[in-house]
Amino acid sequence: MTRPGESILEVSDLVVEFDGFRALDRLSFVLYANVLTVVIGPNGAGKTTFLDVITGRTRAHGGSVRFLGRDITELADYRIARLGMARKFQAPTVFPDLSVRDNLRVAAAPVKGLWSALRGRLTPATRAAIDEALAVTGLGALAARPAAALSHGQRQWLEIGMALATQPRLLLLDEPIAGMTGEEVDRTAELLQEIARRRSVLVIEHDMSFVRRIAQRVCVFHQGRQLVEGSFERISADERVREVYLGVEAS
Amino acid sequence: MATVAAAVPVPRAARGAPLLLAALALALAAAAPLYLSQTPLNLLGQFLALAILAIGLDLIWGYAGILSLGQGVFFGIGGYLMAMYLKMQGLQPGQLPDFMTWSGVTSLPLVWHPFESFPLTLLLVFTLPALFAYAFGALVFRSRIRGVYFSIMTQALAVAVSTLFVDQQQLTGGSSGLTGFQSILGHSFYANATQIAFYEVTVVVLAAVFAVAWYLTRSHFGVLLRAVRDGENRLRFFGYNPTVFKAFVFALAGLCAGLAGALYVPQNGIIAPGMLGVVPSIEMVIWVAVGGRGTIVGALIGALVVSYAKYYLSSAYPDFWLFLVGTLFVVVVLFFPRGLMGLAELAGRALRRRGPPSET
Amino acid sequence: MDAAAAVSQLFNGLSTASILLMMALGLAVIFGLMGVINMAHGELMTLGAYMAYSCQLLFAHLAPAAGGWSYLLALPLSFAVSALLGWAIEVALVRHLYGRPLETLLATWGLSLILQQSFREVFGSNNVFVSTPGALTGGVAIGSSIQLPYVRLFILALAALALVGVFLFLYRTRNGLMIRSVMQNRPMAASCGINTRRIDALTFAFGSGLAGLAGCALALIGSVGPTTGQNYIVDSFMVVVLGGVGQLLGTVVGAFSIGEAHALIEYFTSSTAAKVAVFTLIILFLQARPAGLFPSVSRALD
Amino acid sequence: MKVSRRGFIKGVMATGATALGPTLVGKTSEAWAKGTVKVGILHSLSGTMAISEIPVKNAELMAIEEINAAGGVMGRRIEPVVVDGASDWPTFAQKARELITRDHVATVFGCWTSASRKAVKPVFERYNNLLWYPVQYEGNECSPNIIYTGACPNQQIEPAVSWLLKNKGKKFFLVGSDYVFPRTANAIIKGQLKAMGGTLVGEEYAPLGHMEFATIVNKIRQSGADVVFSTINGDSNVAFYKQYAAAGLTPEKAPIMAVSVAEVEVQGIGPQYCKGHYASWNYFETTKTPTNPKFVAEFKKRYGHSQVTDDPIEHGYLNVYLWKLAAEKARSFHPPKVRAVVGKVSFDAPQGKVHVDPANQNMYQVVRIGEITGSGMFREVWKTDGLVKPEPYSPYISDMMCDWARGGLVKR
Repeated sequence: MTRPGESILEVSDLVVEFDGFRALDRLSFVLYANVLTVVIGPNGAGKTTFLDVITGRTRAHGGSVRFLGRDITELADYRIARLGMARKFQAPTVFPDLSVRDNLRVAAAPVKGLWSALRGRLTPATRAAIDEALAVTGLGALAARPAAALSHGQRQWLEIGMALATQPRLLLLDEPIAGMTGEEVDRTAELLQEIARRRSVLVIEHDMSFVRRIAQRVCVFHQGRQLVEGSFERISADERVREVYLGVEAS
Repeated sequence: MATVAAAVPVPRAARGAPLLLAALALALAAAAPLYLSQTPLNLLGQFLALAILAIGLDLIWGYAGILSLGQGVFFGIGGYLMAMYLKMQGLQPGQLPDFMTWSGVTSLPLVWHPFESFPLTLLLVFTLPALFAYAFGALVFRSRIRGVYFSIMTQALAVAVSTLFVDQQQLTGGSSGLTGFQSILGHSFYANATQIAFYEVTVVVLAAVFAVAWYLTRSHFGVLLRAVRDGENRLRFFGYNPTVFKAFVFALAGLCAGLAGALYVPQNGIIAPGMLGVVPSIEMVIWVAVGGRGTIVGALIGALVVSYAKYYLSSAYPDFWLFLVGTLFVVVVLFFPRGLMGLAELAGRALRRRGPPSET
Repeated sequence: MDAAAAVSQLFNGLSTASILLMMALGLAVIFGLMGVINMAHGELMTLGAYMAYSCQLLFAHLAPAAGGWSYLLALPLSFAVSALLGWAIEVALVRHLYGRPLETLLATWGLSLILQQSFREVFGSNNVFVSTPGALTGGVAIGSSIQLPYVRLFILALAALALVGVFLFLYRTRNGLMIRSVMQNRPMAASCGINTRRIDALTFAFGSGLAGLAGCALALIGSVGPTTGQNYIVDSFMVVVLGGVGQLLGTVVGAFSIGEAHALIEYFTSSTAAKVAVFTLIILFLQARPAGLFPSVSRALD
Repeated sequence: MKVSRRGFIKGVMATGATALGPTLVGKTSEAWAKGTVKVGILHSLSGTMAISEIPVKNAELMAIEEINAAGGVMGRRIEPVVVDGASDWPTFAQKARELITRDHVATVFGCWTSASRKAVKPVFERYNNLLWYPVQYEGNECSPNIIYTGACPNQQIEPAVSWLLKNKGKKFFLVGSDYVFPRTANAIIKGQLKAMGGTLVGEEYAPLGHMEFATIVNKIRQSGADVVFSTINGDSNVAFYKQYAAAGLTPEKAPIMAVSVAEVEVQGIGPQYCKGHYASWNYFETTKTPTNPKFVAEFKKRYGHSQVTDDPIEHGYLNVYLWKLAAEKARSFHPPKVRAVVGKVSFDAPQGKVHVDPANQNMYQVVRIGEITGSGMFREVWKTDGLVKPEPYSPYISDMMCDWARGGLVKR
C-alpha cells in the first residue's frame, strides 16, 4: 500500500502529436498517492489527451509514463487497467443493456480472463465489492434495472461505482459532474472526498467552485505542458494562470 | 396480499416453461422418423443442421454484435471435410475419387490422406473450422477492425475462399463440388437406415449445441459478450482484452458452422463452392434476423422457418419468390427488428394483459 | 514481361481502377456520411447500364439514323434515374434505420434481391447488349503490339470527370459544404440549422447517381443483365475499406492500388490467383493500417 | 394460464402441420394413373444460370403443350411440374428429390451446368428415375439414369479443333471459365493438338462471372495465336468479346471458336462484337431441315419475335419428344422400361433425324460449325456428312468407355 505523499504516477517529457499539432509538449507531471488532485486548463490544453496516454488509449511519441514504479508507456490499455488504474470517461459510458448489478459485476470480477468468465463463479469478495459499490453510489434499489433506464446523474454515479468496483489504486475522472444538477453535484463532491480517503484520485474539471471544494492539489495545464501546480489558493493567486484563463473568474 | 401470492408462481412457471418446451421439441424432433416419410425427414434434417449454424451466428451477432457475412466459409470447411471422407469411402485401394481422374491426378494428394480415417475426419471437423475462425478472428479483431468493416472483411473472405475452392479443381472438385457418395462406415449411403442415423445425429448435436449456447449466454460470459457488443472499448478500461473474447466466440460460431456443414452434407448429398460464397452467407444472417437475434431460440426457429419458406416459395412461385424473400427481409429489418421472438413476446404480453390482473 | 506488355498491363490496371473508382466513389460518399453500406449499390449500377440500353432502344425506334448519339443521352439519364431511385431508397428504407448500420446492410440486401427480380421482369432474364458508339470503336495504336482502346480511354476520362465532379460538388457548393459539415459533426450541424435528413437523402441520391454512371460506363465493356451489379459489388467495398473513409484521395488510391495489383498479379499467374491474392493482401494490409490508407481522426470512444 | 398454454402449443403444432403440409405429407397415389402424367422441369429460373436455362424451360414447355394439343402420350395429358434450381447445386439435388418422391414425376427434363447434373445424378440413381439432359458437356460420365442428348466432346470440340487446324492455323490459345467443362475440354484439346500437330501457345481460366478480360486479351495478343478456343461460359462472354474487339483483335487476325456461345449468347454480347467468329454446335436457328422453320416460328410466336432459338433450346425440345416416343414404344411410363427402349426410337428434330445410342445413352447427331453474322445468326460453314456416334469418354484423355451392353463403365 502506498502511503500518502508517495508518488504513484510519474510522467516525464511526454509528447503526442496529431497531424503536426502538439497536443502534449514534453509534459512532466507527478501524482502523489491518496491526494485528490485536480487538473485544470483551458480547452486544448491536453488534459484528455494526457488521460488517453496514461491509460494506453493513445500512444506517446516521446517520453515515458511510470505507474507504481513500472514503465507502462508501451503497455496495452487493458493491461494498464489490470495494474489498478480505473477511468471514468467524460460522457457516461456504462453498458446500457446490462442491469446495474451486471455492470458492476463486469467491473468487479477479480480475474478478467476468458476462462474465469466461462466458469462464471461469483466469489464472496466480488459480491462484497459489488454490494459496496451499490451502497456507495446509492443505486442499491435500482440494481436490477437496465442501465439504460437510469437518469444522467445516476449513470455518472454508476460509472464511478464501476470504476471503484475494480478496486483501483488510481482513479481517473474526466469531468465527473458534467450535466449534473446542483444536488447531484453536492452528492458527487461528498462521494469523491470519501473515495479519496483510501485511494489516489485524479480529476479533470472545469467548474472552479467544484474544484475549490474538492481539490487538495491543483495542476494547471496549458498548451500541452504543466504550467503551475499547488493548492487552490496558490493557483488562483498566480498571474500566469489568470492570464491563461482570461475572462474566467478564479477567485 | 392475495394478488402478490398469485403473482409469485407465474414467473417460476415461466422460467420452467422454456425448458419444458425445449424438452418437448427435442422429443418431437427425435421421434420424427416415426411420423415423417423419408423425403420430408431428410429435408427437416438438413434444416436442423442449418439451425446449428444459426445458433453460432446468434452468439456472435445477437450477443457480441459481430456481424459475419462469411459464415458460409466455415460451413463449407466442415462440409468439405465430411465430403472428403465420404468420397474416400467405397473406393478400391489405390483408386482415386472420380473427379481427380478427370483432372489428371494420378496419386492421392497429401491433404486427402487423413480422410481415409473416420476418427481423424471427426477430429478435423471439430477443430479445423474453429481454428480457422479463431485465426482469422484474432488477426482481424487484434487490429480493431469492427462493425461494418468487419462485415466487409468476412465478405472478402467468403469471396476469396470460394474462388480458391473453384480454382483447386484437382483437390476440391472445382465448381461442381463433391457429390456422388456411395457409403459410410460400410453402410449404403442412401439406405433409409443410414439417412435416419444422420438425422438422429443431427438432432443430438443440435440439442447439445443449443444447451451449450443457452448456458453460455446466461453465464457471466454472456454478460461480457453483451458488454463487448455495447462498449468494446469501455471493457478495455476495466482490464478486459475484448480481442480474446471476440476471437473465442467467433471460433465457437465457426465450430457450429463447421458442424452444421458436416451434418448437412451427408443429408443433402453434395457440397459445392457456391455454398461458401457471399449470398448463402448473407442468407444465414437473415435466418437469425427473422427468428430474432440475441435469443438463441430465435436463431433456431429462424433457420427452420426461412429455409422452409425459401424451399416452399421457390417451388410454389418459381417466378417471383425472390420478390417475396427480398420483401420479407426488408420488412423484418424495418418493422420487426426483434424478429419472430419479438412478435411472440408481444403476443404473450397482450395475452397476459387480458388475463387476471396478477401484476402488483 | 517486355516493355509492350508492361505498358499494356499498366494501362489495363488503370482502366480496371477507373471502373472501381466510379463504383466506389458513390459508395464512399454514402459510407462516409452515414456510416451505412448500401448492398443495393450494385443494382443501382445495373440500373444505369439498363438506361444505356433503354436509350439505345428508344433511338432505334424514334431516330434510327441518330442511333450513335443514344449513348450521350444515356450518360446524364443513368445518373438521374439511379439518383432518383437512391433518393427513394433513402427516404423509404435507410432513413428509418439510422444508427443501425448492420441492419441497413441487411435491408438493402433484401432490396437488391427485389431489384434483381424487377430487372428480370422488366428487361427479361437474358443479357442485353449495348453497342459501342461508332466514335469509340478502335483505339490508339502504339507501335505494333499495343492498342489502347478508345472505350477504355473514354471510361478513364469519365472516371476522372466523375472525380472532379465529386470534388467540386463537395468542396465548391453549398450543399457540399453542408454534406461535409454533417459528415464531421452531425449533432453540431443539426443545431446550426442544417436539415440533416435532407442532406442524407441528397448524399444518398448523389452516391446512387454515381453508381448509375458507373453502370452506364460498364455497359460498354461488360454484360448487362439482372445480376450484373453482383459481379462488382464486393470489389468496390474493398476499395472503400482499403482507402479509408472520409477522404476522396483514399478512394482514388485504393481503386488505383487494387486495379494495378490485380493486373500485375494476373499477368504472372491467373485471374483466380490474382483475385485471391488481392483479397489476402488487403486483409494483411489492414493489419498494419486498420482504418485504411487515409483514416479520418476521431476522438469518440465508440 | 395452463389452458392457454396448451392451446398455444396445439396451435403451433397445427400451424406447423399446415405449413409443412405441401411437402411433408407425401401423396401415395400413382400420379400417372389418372389421365395425366406428371413430368418434372428442373432448371435455374433465378440466379446466374437463369439467363441460359429459362429459354430451355420454355422450349420444353412448348413441346409439352404441342404434344398435349395433339392428344397427349398414350391418351394421357402431360402435366409439367416446374421447379427452380436457383443456380445452386444443392438446391438442384433437393428439388430433384422433391420431384421424384413428392410429385412422383415419370421423368425429368432439366439441368444445364455439369455441376447441377452431377448434383442430381445420385438422386436419379437412388430412385431409378430418368433425367433428360439437353446441353453439350465434357463427357466422362456413365449413368444409367441420364439421357445425354447434348453433344459429347467428339460431337463438338474435336471436330472444331480439326477444322481449325485445317483452315485457320496451328497455334491455339485456350481460354475458359474456371470449372469442370472448360478444364476437361481443354485437356482433350491439348491431347488432340499433340496428336494432330498443333501447338498450344497459352491457356487461361477466369472465374465464372469475371468481367475484366483485358489481361487475358493482352496475353492472347502477346502469344501470337492463330486461333482462340473459348470455353468461357455465361455473362463473362460479353466482356470477353467486347474487350477482345476493343483491343484491336479481329476474326481475321485470330478467330475465336466457341462451344458455349449460341444465338442467345450472341444477342447478349451484341452481334457487332462476335461477327466473323465461330461456334460449333449441332443446331443453329438457320439450320436447313424440313422441320426447323415450323419449330422456329412456333417458338417466336409463343415467346416473342425477338426470341431466338439455339442448340440447347432445340435439345430441350427434342428431349420431350424422344421421351414421348420411347414411352409409347415401351407402352409404359415406368422409367426403367422407357430407358430399355430409348435406343429404338428416332425423332425428326429441328436439327434433323436423331436417335439415342443405347450403349451410352448419348445421342447420334450431326456436327456443324457456323460463322456469326452481323444479324446475330450463324452461317453454316461446315458440317459432318452424317450422324456422329457419341463418345462420352474422349480417347484423348481416357482409356475408359461407357457401354451398358457390357455393364456400364469399362476399359476401352
